[in-house]
Amino acid sequence: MANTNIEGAPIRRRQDSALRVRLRRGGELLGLILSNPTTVFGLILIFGMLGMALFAPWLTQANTPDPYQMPRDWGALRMPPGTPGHPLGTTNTGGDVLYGVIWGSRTSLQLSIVVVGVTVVIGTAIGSIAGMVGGKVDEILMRIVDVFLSIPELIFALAIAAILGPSFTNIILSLCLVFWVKYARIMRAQIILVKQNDYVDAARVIGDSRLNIYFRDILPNAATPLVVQATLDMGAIVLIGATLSFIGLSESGIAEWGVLVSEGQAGIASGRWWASTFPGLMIFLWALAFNLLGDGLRDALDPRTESRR
Amino acid sequence: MSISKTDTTGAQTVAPATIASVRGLKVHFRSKAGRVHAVDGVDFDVRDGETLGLVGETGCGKSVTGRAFLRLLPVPPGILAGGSVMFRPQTSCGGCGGEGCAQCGGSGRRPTPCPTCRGQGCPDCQGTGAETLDLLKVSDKQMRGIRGDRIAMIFQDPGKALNPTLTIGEQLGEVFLQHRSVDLLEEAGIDSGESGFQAGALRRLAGQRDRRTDRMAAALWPPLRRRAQSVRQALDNRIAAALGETQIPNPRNIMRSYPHELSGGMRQRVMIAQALACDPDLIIADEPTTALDVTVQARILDLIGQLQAKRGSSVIYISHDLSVVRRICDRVAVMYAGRVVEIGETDQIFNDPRHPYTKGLLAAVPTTRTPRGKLAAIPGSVPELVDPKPSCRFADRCAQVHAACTASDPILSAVNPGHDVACFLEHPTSPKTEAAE
Amino acid sequence: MQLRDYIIRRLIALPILLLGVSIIVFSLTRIAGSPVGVYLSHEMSPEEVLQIEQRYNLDKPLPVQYAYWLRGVTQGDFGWSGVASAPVAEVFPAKFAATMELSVAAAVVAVALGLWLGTYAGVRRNKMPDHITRIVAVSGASLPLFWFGIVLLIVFWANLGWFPVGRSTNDIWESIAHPTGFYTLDAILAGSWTALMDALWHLVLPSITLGFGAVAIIARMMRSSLIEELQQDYVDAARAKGLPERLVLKRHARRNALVPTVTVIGLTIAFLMQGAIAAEIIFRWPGLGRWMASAVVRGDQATIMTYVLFTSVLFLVANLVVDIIYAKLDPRVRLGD
Amino acid sequence: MSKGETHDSARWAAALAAGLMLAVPATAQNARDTIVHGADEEPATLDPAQVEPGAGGEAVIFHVYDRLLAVGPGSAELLPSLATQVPTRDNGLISEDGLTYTFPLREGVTFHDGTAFTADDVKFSWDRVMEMDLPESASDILSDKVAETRVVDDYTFEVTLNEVDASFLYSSVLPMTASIVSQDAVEANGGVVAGEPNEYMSDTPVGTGPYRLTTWNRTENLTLEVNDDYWGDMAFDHVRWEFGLDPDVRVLGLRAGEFDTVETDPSYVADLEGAEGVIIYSEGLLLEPLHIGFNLNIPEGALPEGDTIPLDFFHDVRIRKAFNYAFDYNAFINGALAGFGQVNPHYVPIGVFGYDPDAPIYDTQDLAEAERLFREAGVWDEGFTVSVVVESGSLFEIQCLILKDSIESLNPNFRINVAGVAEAVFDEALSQNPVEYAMWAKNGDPAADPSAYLETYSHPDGEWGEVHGFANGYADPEAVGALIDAIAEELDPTVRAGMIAEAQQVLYDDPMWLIGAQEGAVTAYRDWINGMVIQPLWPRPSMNFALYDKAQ
Repeated sequence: MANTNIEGAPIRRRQDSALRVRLRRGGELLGLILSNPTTVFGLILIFGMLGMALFAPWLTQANTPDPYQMPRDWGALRMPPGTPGHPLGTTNTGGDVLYGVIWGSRTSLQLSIVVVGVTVVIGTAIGSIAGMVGGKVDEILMRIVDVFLSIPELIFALAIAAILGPSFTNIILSLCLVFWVKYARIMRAQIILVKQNDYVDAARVIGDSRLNIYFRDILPNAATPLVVQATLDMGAIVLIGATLSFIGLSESGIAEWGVLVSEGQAGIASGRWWASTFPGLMIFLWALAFNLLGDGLRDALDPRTESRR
Repeated sequence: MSISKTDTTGAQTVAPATIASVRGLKVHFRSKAGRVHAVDGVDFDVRDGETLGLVGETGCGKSVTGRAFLRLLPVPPGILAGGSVMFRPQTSCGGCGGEGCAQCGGSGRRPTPCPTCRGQGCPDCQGTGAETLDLLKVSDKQMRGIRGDRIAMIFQDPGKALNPTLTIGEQLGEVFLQHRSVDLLEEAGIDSGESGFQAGALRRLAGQRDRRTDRMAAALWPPLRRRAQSVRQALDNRIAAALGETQIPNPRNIMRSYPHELSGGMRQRVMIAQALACDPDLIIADEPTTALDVTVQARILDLIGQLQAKRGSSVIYISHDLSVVRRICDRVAVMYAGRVVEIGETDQIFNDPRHPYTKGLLAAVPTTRTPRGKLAAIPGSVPELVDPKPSCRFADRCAQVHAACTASDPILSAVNPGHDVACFLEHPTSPKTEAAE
Repeated sequence: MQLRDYIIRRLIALPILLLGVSIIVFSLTRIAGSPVGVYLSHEMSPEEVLQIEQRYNLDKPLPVQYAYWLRGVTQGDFGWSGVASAPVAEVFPAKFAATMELSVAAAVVAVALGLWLGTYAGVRRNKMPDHITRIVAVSGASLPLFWFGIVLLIVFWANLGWFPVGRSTNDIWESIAHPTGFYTLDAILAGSWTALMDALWHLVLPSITLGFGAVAIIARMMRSSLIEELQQDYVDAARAKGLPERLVLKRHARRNALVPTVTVIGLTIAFLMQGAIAAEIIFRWPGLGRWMASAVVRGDQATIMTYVLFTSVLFLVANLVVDIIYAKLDPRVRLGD
Repeated sequence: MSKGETHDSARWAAALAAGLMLAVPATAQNARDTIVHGADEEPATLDPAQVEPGAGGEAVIFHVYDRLLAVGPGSAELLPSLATQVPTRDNGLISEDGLTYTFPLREGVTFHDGTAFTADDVKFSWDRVMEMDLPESASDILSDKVAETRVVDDYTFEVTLNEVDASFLYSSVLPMTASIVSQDAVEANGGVVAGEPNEYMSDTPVGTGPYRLTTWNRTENLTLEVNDDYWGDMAFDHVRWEFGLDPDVRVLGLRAGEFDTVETDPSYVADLEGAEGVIIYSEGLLLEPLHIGFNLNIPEGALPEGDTIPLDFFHDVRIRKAFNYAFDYNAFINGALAGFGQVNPHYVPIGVFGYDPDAPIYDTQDLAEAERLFREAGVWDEGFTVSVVVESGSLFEIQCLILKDSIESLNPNFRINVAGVAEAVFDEALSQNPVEYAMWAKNGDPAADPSAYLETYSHPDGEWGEVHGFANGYADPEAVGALIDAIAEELDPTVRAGMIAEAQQVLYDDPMWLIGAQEGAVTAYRDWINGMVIQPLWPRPSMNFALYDKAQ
């Protein structure tokens, strides 16, 4: 089967020690990334949203005791944008949409960092074991991976989250359980490729320990596609997480974009467009930003696309 | 091993006809750094029936020059910046019907009369009376008619130049469908005067202009299907014959296979069969043997030579392999950095090189007479061709560089009859400065 | 390997993979809790709960429960759907038809538009249409489907009133027979122009919503592989033969660019199945996705299991079909390597 | 009468609009419309012996079967149905000892299959429910009370109870479980097997009701046709129930005119207000108070992670009262319920016998009093965290959010976690004994008699009292228990009312629940439906289609 990720771009296989070489030429890489206006746009968006997450307590009055809960104004339900005190309006339960938009960036950041962090580590570990050890271990691990891969990601995550019960923490957990598979597969394929390189043989001939070879020669060279994929997933995971929230797997009342979109959709028929629109726009911008950055990174790190430019 | 060479010694005295002449050809590429002058004022003629070698290092513009004949340049970023490629298509000789006679110098073909002056000579045909087309200016439609029919190309790597997802037969057949559909219909016994849907559909099918309805009708409607099959039959015959001519065994089987199922040599034979299918007047062979094993190379070269001789076609042979060029070419043009620096008879170039670059190039080729360890390399490398200044392009690598070389451009001038060189060492008195583009 | 052997081998592997999937999902669901909840109401006493557990063999050890479940599945018994208040197997066909109708519509839109757009942009590389396509592609990959649908609803339904929500107008649907469950087909079979228009009219917004993301994926892949193919020698070789540009594109470049695109089209099956959940929620489409969403929210284990199993089957079969088409399109491909 | 004409032309218009040239019934008498109803829940079964109280099946059973007695719109007064008289002491149909009830039956009634209705059918129906004793059904409402059933003659039926019960007629004769099925039909199709559902009966109801079932396409719709041989007042129009529709779909369908009636609740009022042709109608209150339960019987180590409360947290009456004072009733009733609601006393819903309008109730937020009580109980400084389990996405969850906001606004050290879970998980959690959560939110089950509520929700040995260990919390559990027992046995209304008023005061001082509101009975329908009424004692308070006339 062809080796492609969901965006449809083939996973680039590279045999040279490009990452290391390129990291040494870090400035050049940065220049390459910054030379692409769409990537810069993505970066600006990312900084904007990180800023929003960082400065959330200063941008709005944090809800006490739990700032991740929407502040609910039970006396001002379903207020349109422009209402004093509620510039973007309120939800069906009186939640301030602006508050949700701002604090939602924190929830999303939390979601994407935890899921990407955990799955990259697990995926790298398992993919590395399969690729390095090979043989029976590889065979067994890959059969497990095959089984995981026979269920579409979102549906698998949905099923797990459903079983665990509706809460944002469980969404994070279910995404962690599903997403490591992808990284394990990429990592294994990379390791097998990199292992064939001469410098790995050379290190082996010198008598380097296997662990040393792995950390010094193999891992850094195998990591490039993982970095790109992880960047793209920073956006994709927020998308999927928000979808799960939208379906109803978050606790209600939490300041999370997907929950807000879901809560808002009931009022569309009565002309209450705002509660869904603003948080949804944020999800879009978040995913867009990381997609742009990810594409830019891929172009910059991949000699094939670079030469084609 | 006998390499057939077209006998041009007799023709020279009577000013051999040129089938194509390139004048001031300029091809530029747009890049981030600026305009790359890949071909920057190239002049040469291709004489009727000869094999002209176009040699030079990688990146000197020889392939681009060859492709300019077919206007096969990526546009953008390639720009045809100036000059002309005049081409005189030929027809079968009226005197001998293609058999070869005194009238046509034994080649069986002669120039097509100029349509403007009916062979009398006029400005359109530069007074030659032969139809003369500027390949850089003809319409796209006319160009398509020339491609594959009057001028054909053999690509460097047959593995890449054949479409991996079509069978050999399907690909080779396209040439006939494009240029010989009338013949195919005739061979299938379809009257050219016939009208109606059937005839229309058949004509479209035989010319690759078929519509979905035509294909459906040809598949489902028995009378049409039968006749379409006879066209198919005629096409298959032609394909098989073309393949057979390149000494491919079992052509009917090969037709049905895919490129990846053939060896490199076989694939190049297919390419050659495809190029020669319509008896072109001019064949551009772009390093046709580079991708092949050495043992196969010689046989492929032989084959090209034989088929060329049989047809009397001219060949532009693009290569960096001097030994091959020396063996098969009548004349050689040496290119450097987008310019022809020296052109002449093969013997003249190899035995009496005048340009320092040509000399260097020849010195870098090992021969049986070269002593061990004496192989000379030219110092430096090909200059960047981004917005060049008016100077000799070879100046910074030339051992004999002097003031004039960096101040202006040398132009090609004769040093011997038929032997031109662009170098101030040979023409110290007549430098010509070209205005910078 | 022979294509036939390959298919046979993959078909043998299919049930084994599905068994793996079912074990994973089954153990996950049962570890988290018993499915007895769907049969209960909150005022039942523990004794009554036990009685119900015995009726459905839920008091047995886990592996035995799995065996019971598996036996049920082989006999077409997928359990009781608490959400639909009916056996899963009885509810499934109608919901399946609804989802398939929507997915097929979306897929047709996505494949046709995606290929066209990708080709259009790839041929005009770095020109305006290309830039627009790239923007469409990137935003398509970033756009939350559920939000996109809601925006369409706000504009075209709530404000302009051009398109309806739901699957059909009740009266019209009740007026014709429905042998297939595909409303468009049923309308055609019934010869009712009104019903057909009604069914199509209801399809417009959801299929655009569902198809948009897939358009982006397909167009993006088609564009990049077409650009890659257009740089190949054989394209120039085709031109050198005198082929008109139309044929060069159609017969040579596009055909080969389709090879990698087909893989992506196969992946969009999964994309559509996933997207259908959100699209069906938003547009009140009575299909599997909406059912699954309610099942998820209400803890309906039998439905969740069936749905996961079904999507796996669909996904694996789609992948197999893609492999076969792949092999048909590209004679170089040797399956099973 | 011009009704037939309008029907006809409406049909023509509909037929033309659909582009179909269907034959239109010629006679005006037969020109019945079909009321299209967007139902909330598809029936799992239509067998009275299997149906769960409150399930979607009850509403259909209500229309297809009859019971011995009925209640009409407007009041909770019992009316004759298959029985020709309502047994009372005065008419002598209740024996002197209060244990034997005699029902004279209606003659000339036939089942939908054409067989005649007799006392044998009544006895068979009741015995059947008790013998099958299916766990999901409410069979115990009969078996707990009935000692013996007897056929006196073809048209007289007699029941003897175990003990005197003031609420017997309401609690056991009225519910759908007590529907009268055709003995012939059951015996011809599987008979009665203890502990096993009867598949035939679950989708083939044979009753005497005003409607007969014509088709049931599972997951899609169910059609009821007017029973032309009905013994009572003939229904006007046929009814088609559409299933599988989420609340918002029903709301949209109603706006679009695709449905004539839908089931909805006050939280959707905002989406229907102002919609053309839609009438929002409210009458009285549902008999299902929305409450939050306190668990006084928390098992060791069972609380969700993060909960910091001691196991005896709610044993302290001050804390229970503090919760009752802290809750923002105004936000719940005027916000979430759109004004359709009222708070009822503990634990007698408004509209039930004995409800005392002057009884003290917690109906306004009093944060100062809540703070005082929390301080007094000694939890103010340390604070606490407690989870409340609730069905996610429900109205109850909103109630929990309001509780959360109310309590947390008091003191930053107070934390309420709203643990939203799936419906099935919630049902399972609440069927545990003891319940493994400190708090939960749901609604009470409707009943017509105050004893049903008091025994279930307030008696220390009652259904919830036992599970939640109310005895650990009441200042004097024996006294509370004795009072409630006495209310159940007291047959004199005035005395009984006085006792109930006393109970309301006692339970106000010693609350075991937090009652957020008694939800208003709200329905929404198209303006072409005439005769809309609401009766909270019907399975679905606004659904008695036999009374509705569609005049489109």
